Amino acid sequence: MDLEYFFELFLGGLTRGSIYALIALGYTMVYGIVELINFAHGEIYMIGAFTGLIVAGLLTLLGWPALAILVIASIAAMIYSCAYGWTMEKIAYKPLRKAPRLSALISAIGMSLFLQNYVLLAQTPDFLPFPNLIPEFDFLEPIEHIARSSEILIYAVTAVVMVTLTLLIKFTRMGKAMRATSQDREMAMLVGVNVNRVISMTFILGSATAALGGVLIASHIGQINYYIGFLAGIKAFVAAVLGGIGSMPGAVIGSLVLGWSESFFTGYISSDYEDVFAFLFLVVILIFRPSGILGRKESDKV
Amino acid sequence: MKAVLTVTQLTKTFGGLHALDGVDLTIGRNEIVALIGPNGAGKTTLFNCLTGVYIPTGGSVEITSPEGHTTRLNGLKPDKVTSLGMARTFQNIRLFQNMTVLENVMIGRHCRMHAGIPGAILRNARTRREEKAVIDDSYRILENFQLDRYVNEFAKNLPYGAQRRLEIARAMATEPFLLLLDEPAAGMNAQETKDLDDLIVRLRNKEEISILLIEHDMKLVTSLSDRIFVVDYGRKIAEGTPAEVCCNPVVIKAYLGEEIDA
Amino acid sequence: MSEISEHKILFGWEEIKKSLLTCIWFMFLTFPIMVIQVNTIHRTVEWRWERLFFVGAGAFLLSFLWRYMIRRKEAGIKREETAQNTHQDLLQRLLSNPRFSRPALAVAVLFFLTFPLVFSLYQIDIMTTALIYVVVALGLNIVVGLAGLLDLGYVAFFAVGAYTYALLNVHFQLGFWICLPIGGALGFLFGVLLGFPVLRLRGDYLAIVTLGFGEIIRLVLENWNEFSFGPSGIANIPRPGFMGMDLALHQNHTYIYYLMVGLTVFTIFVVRRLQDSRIGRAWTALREDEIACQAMGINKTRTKLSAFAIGATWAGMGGVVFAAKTTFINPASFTIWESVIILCCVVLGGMGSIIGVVAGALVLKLLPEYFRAFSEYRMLVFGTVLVLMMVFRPSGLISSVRRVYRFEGRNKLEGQP
Amino acid sequence: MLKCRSNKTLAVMAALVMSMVFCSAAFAADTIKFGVAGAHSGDLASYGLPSINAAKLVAADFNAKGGVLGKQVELVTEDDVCKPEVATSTATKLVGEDVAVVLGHICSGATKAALGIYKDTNTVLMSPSATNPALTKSGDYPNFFRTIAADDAQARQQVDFALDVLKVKKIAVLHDKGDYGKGLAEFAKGFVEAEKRAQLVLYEGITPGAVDYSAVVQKVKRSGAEAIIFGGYHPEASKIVTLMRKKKMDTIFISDDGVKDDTFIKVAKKYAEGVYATGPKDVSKNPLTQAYIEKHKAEFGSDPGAFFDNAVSASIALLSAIENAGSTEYTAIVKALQTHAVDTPVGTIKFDERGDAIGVGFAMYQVRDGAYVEVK
Repeated sequence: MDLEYFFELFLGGLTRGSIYALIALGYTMVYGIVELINFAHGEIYMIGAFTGLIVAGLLTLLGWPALAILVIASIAAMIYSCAYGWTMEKIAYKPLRKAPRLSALISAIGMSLFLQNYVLLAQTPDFLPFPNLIPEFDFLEPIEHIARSSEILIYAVTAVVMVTLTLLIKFTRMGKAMRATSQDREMAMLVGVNVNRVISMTFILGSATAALGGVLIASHIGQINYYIGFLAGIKAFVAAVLGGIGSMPGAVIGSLVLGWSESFFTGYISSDYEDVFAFLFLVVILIFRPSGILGRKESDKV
Repeated sequence: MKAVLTVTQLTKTFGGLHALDGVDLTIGRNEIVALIGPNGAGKTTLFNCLTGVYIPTGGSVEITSPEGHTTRLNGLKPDKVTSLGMARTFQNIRLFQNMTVLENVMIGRHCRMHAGIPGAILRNARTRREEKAVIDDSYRILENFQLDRYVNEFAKNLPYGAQRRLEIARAMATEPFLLLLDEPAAGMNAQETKDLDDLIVRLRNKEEISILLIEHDMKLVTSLSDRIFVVDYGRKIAEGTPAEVCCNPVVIKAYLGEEIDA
Repeated sequence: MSEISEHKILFGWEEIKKSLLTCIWFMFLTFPIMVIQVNTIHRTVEWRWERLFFVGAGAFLLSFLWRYMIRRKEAGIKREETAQNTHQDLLQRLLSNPRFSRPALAVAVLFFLTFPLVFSLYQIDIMTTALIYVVVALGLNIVVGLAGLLDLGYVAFFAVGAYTYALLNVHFQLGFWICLPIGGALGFLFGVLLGFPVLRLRGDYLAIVTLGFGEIIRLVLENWNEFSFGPSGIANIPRPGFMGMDLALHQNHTYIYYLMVGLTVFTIFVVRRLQDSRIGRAWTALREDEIACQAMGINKTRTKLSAFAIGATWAGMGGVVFAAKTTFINPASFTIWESVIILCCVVLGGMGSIIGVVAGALVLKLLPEYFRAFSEYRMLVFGTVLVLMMVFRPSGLISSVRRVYRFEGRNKLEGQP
Repeated sequence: MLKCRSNKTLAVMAALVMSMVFCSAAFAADTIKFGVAGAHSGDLASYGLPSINAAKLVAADFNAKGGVLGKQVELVTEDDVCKPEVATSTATKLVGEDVAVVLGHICSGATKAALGIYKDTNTVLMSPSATNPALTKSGDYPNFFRTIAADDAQARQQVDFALDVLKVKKIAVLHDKGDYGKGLAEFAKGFVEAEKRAQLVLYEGITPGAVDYSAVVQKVKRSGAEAIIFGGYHPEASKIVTLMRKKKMDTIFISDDGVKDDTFIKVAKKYAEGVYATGPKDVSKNPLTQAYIEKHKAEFGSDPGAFFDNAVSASIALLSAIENAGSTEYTAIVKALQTHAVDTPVGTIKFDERGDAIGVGFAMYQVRDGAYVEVK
């Protein structure tokens, strides 16, 4: 019984962690290249979910099959989130490239507030049910009480996204340009990297990841409103910092560690102080490893 | 000659890399010593170990004040080191860019002041006196460094040479008996270098301090220094007067093929 | 010269083409969310095409303005690069000119002194709230503006102050005047406590950890019913009495108002003195360059802690007045958005500039009240303003000016702010 | 007038502003001002906006009949976004405009903050939705009334239902850590412990908005609870219920007013079946209720929102009280509210001395075939 309980908490933590990771990946990528806490990243996730909801809602009314809707809604959500991410970068961040970090952060907070209220006013402040687009596969029936198909899909997508992004950054031309930009923007510019394009690309990739997460997670949870992005965004950010912000595997590890610690804390102690524990955990980790679990050690150049 | 700085068997490793490997170094009262070596030889690392930015892995660093107090510096924080009487400048200029020139120097006086928070709020007679004295002293220092016409200018708006001088002025404001200069002439033209030369000599003569400098400009080094230390791969490879060091075959070998800004 | 010619062709064909593109892009961008409303509950779809037209027209016109502003800004940066410390914009010049600033100050003093005699209860009430934010924002200004430590959990200290008064009053019937210094002291203590673990962290890591601390305090207040009465909060907190008298509503509001004016003046007085002192310079130096700062003999730990703690003190005192004025507090008043709003007061007003922060807090707290009719759009506008402000005027409404010293010959010196 | 001499411009300015502030009041002195306060914007607007509509409809009816005390009723609406600190400003603004009575506020916290000001100015306040028991039970607010029953009554109903009807032996109490949810849960916990007929096996708060509740659900499973009493709103409730049913747990789910909302059924779909929730007594058979719902549809083209019936009732009760009292004087209104029963959508009500409407209470509902049905 107790081992089973442990295992169930473990799986719950894995779900939580994977959800955080899908959002944290984009967070950490943008940070790694632009060194900006993109506070509005959660909002991009939310916009992705909303676009997915609208598309899925339309197609459901037309009576399409769930799997087709899932694919089309995800693609639409990714396109729109990318467009939002790109536009956001052009308006709110690009003019601030040379400004102090704090200015960019405030601009990001402003963007986050704007997007939240834009959706609140244009759509609704209430929770909307999200159609369940992830089919319950028959072959998963026997283990359904342990892990549902939507959970398994989230695990799989998280893993695939992480591997893809890591490979993309390691081996493609664009990835090399990204790494160069993150190391030294001026230098990258000198050797002919189009930094503006690299940064735009970073935002587009990060937004696409967030949108994919948005549709999957919303479909798993079953409801969305304009505020989901902020709450999830904060947790994802904590996870990214925990793992060492700027590092892709770090984001996933940080998310999983956060997910598990919350799950076990809730399971064995109390969910009353679940978030308190999450934040304390972050503080303790950062005190002993000031740049997170997998973060590069930053030392001052003197 | 009495030593003000004694470094024995100083070692610093980063992971497996020996940035400093058993360096010995002494500087006497009122002496100018130059530290030279190829790029990446460990010169700045040595500075950082001396001033507390890095904690040395092994060996010891001791300074002796003019009053004769000897203090072991290993593991002390940079601010403590400065208040004990060793000040430094930086290779890449680190001024307080958005503060005025005068304020930069006033910051240097920080560790010689005593006003605390209550003093700042109540602004009692003692604090006022201290504040007035600091402004006064700082202005005088600026005059000495011919920076007085920039008093209220932002540090970032100063010409390059003046920024270098301001860094030295700021360091001098901490009232050191030992001054560490990290490539003070880097990026300067011939005239500016000449002025710097005069300035350093004047500092030594007037303020009676010892100076340790890292420099690539061999002309400046040979004209200024009493002794030269040469380091390479974290080790001292030669030591002596400028004339001795210049003809030392080991030194020539270390520099061979190296591009230096001499 | 090219700038001028560019200005001339602001309405040329190229520009119109650009704006058309922007217009089409935004119509595409906002299409699903603005136009389609799918109601998944009633399974209906509503198409709101008219909105697309507004978005298009708005984007078309605003894109001209945007490009014009960006160009002006870039020209401005070029000018600034060659500018001197003495270069100031019109507002700063006016403020530093005694012929303007003295009468302006006199008018301001008179305005604030006669305010309750002239205006209604409601006006007094919102002005008092605004003044509380002025004090708190000035405190945060020490941390963020002067010492450059980004604190996203500042509201925690505000909560500490508010709960100090509320709890001490509930349990020990302590009065407002005793609690005010206790609130400040506890704020200071919490500043030190929370400051210690985060000293090693810098920049963004500091931001997220302070955010975490802010949330921790709020969550503890929410969960620990036995201590804080939980989410339902504490009601019936007494307003401050005047020499033991119970005052009527209007008198009481007037009284709190004057009390707040006094506290504000006191805060400005103290912050000004701190800023121009040894410790104030050390804070600024720490913001500019930590390494160089230490090399100048400044104790990083102590300096950072003092900034944290002194900043928190004002939040603590502000919190006490807040509790006394609202007469009811619950943890929901101390969310991260409150921290963000206080931070915005500082940044929008002008980091490091006292008069800027005062202006920022007044504007941010008063304008929403005067635009109650548009309250739906309040946060939308707020977000937009934040972005625009950062893009076009990152130094805030009134940017800080370094103290200028005049030396007339040797030893004859006179400091002038 | 010392200040005028010393600065002319200021005096002129002040005069201008003063005239702006007071002119609106001066023009409309012969109407009865009916204040409506609550969350009219932001995320909680959906709870506050129906009360404005309700007040509009009721005021229009009274005005059509010739007004109250021969004067026309004029609405003064002010937003408090459900924040205590804004609510005090809202209250001072309404008080400054000389409102006779106020309908509001919507959230308990904001109501508590604002009440101090209404109390000092002898203004009667009636809330359609603030359910915190202390508002009436503490006796601190003689000027406060409400047309909704307090949380403790709701918790009582839930616990009695679980013990007497369902006869469960192990109960878990969960809440969303919020003002409303935790308040309810505290009462439920207290009642369960006092009754001693069932064991309280788990008492926990969940984090609203969290992405996943499986850990809590596992904990409920392990605790062996036969029933969950949940205090909170429908978004969290539907997540928990869905998760439990998918994990093949058949634990009985009993919740509150915040869950007795059609959205809950629409979101949780088939998993909502069998869920119990307390809610205001069913008044849909009352002709007055039906009449006002029809009026709302005709006037605003949509179904009325949350607390609409309660808001209509409160508006009727307040305006009738002024009429019955024959003046807008505070003690007269209070007396009228306590002595004269009036017909409202929530029944024929008058108020007890603490301010609760007599006869307004809760009933238990269950989701059956996709709709809430009252459990007899």
